[in-house]
Amino acid sequence: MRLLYFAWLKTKIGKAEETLELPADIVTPAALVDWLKTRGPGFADALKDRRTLRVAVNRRHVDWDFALKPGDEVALFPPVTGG
Amino acid sequence: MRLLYFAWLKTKIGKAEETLELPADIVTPAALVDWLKTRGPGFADALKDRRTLRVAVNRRHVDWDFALKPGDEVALFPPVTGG
Amino acid sequence: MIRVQREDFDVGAEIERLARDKTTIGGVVTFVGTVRSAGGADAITAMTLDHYPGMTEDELAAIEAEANKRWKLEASLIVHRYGRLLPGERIVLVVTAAAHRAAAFAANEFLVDWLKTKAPFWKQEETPQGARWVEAQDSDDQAAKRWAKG
Amino acid sequence: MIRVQREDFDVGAEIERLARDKTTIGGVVTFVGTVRSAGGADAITAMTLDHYPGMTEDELAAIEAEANKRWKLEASLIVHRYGRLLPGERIVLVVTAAAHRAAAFAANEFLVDWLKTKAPFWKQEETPQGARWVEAQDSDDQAAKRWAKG
Repeated sequence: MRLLYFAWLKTKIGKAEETLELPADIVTPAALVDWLKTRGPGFADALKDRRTLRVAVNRRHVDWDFALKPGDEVALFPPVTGG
Repeated sequence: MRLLYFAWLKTKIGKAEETLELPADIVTPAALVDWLKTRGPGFADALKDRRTLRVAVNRRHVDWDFALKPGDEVALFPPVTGG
Repeated sequence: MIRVQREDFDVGAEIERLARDKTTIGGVVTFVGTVRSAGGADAITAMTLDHYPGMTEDELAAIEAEANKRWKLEASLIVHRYGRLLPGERIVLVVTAAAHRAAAFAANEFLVDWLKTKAPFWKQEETPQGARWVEAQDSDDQAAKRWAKG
Repeated sequence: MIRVQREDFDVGAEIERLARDKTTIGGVVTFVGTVRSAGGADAITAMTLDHYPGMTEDELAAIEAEANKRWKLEASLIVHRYGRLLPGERIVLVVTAAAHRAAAFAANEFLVDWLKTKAPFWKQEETPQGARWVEAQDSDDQAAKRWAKG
């Protein structure tokens, strides 16, 4: 699964994107975020409050209980601040 | 007194401007229009209905009973149609 | 700033000149009015704008001052052409620049509505059937009345 | 039409290209958003726009399609820049052209309000105190809500 991070998530996590094999039980963005938080202090800090985050799957905004499929592109970012 | 005509008044009257000595009793734009109407068929046609006309004195919109002074510049024109 | 001129204007250059190096500006709204021709039997082949030199400038300056009184603008510009214009040609340019976009939009629309109803211009349209002077339009008056106070 | 690009744009040339020879157009409304810097202690010395390539284009195209559904436009254009920008630099261009000015104004303001709240851009501001990511603003959300249906 391809993961993208934008804005301060990118800064805190220390990278803009990565490709990962997820455990089989990670089937929603909510579960993905909980799992990512265990990967280190940068992730834990960036993802600590889901209310400050938004998620897109395959370039479309989705809810936290959206059903993920293998090969999805998942992007995590703060609320947009516009142009 | 300098008189200016715009838009279809100019076409019907056949000139864009003229300078005239007015009779002493012409002291308002209303009286001026009544007097101009006697000067020929073009004037009579152009000025026959005052509701289709507007008047400015010295480049400011005024009412028909405005007090004219010698040396005023009086302009007659239809309601503006804008840009 | 206001200008009344026969010549065309360069939209990009006008905006650039007005807004250049003014870092207090957040949004610039521009309106360009052009000669429209619907095509068909009532197609307009040309339009001539008559105006009252001197009075036109006075009234445009007064309108611009009123807009600057009602909204906090960083810069504003009205350029209005007169003379004979063909379909597609530019007639009028209104530029309003403000720190915040809402003021720039509102002031621009106010100025354009006003120009369409109050500025001393008279339009003569040429069509295949001949030339006709345009009558003042009620819908334009309605648009201008939105802004009337009290 | 929509474009997302790092480079600056030429406002006059963009309008000209969009409206040229379209004699059904009566009014063209243009919005140019620029980097504002108030000066003083919280002066912005630079702004960087992060975005989500691909998703940004999809959303701008969807916004433009929605505007064309709500209003009868003859042409429309959105150009949005990303990357690091200095005070006074252009960020975004929105052009809407219509037979009648009211549609061009309304569609333009709709698009600009939407872009400010919904387009996937994130702003980082540089000030003498350092760099900070801008938080989503409530007033911008209110402006966008004006257009929500039902």
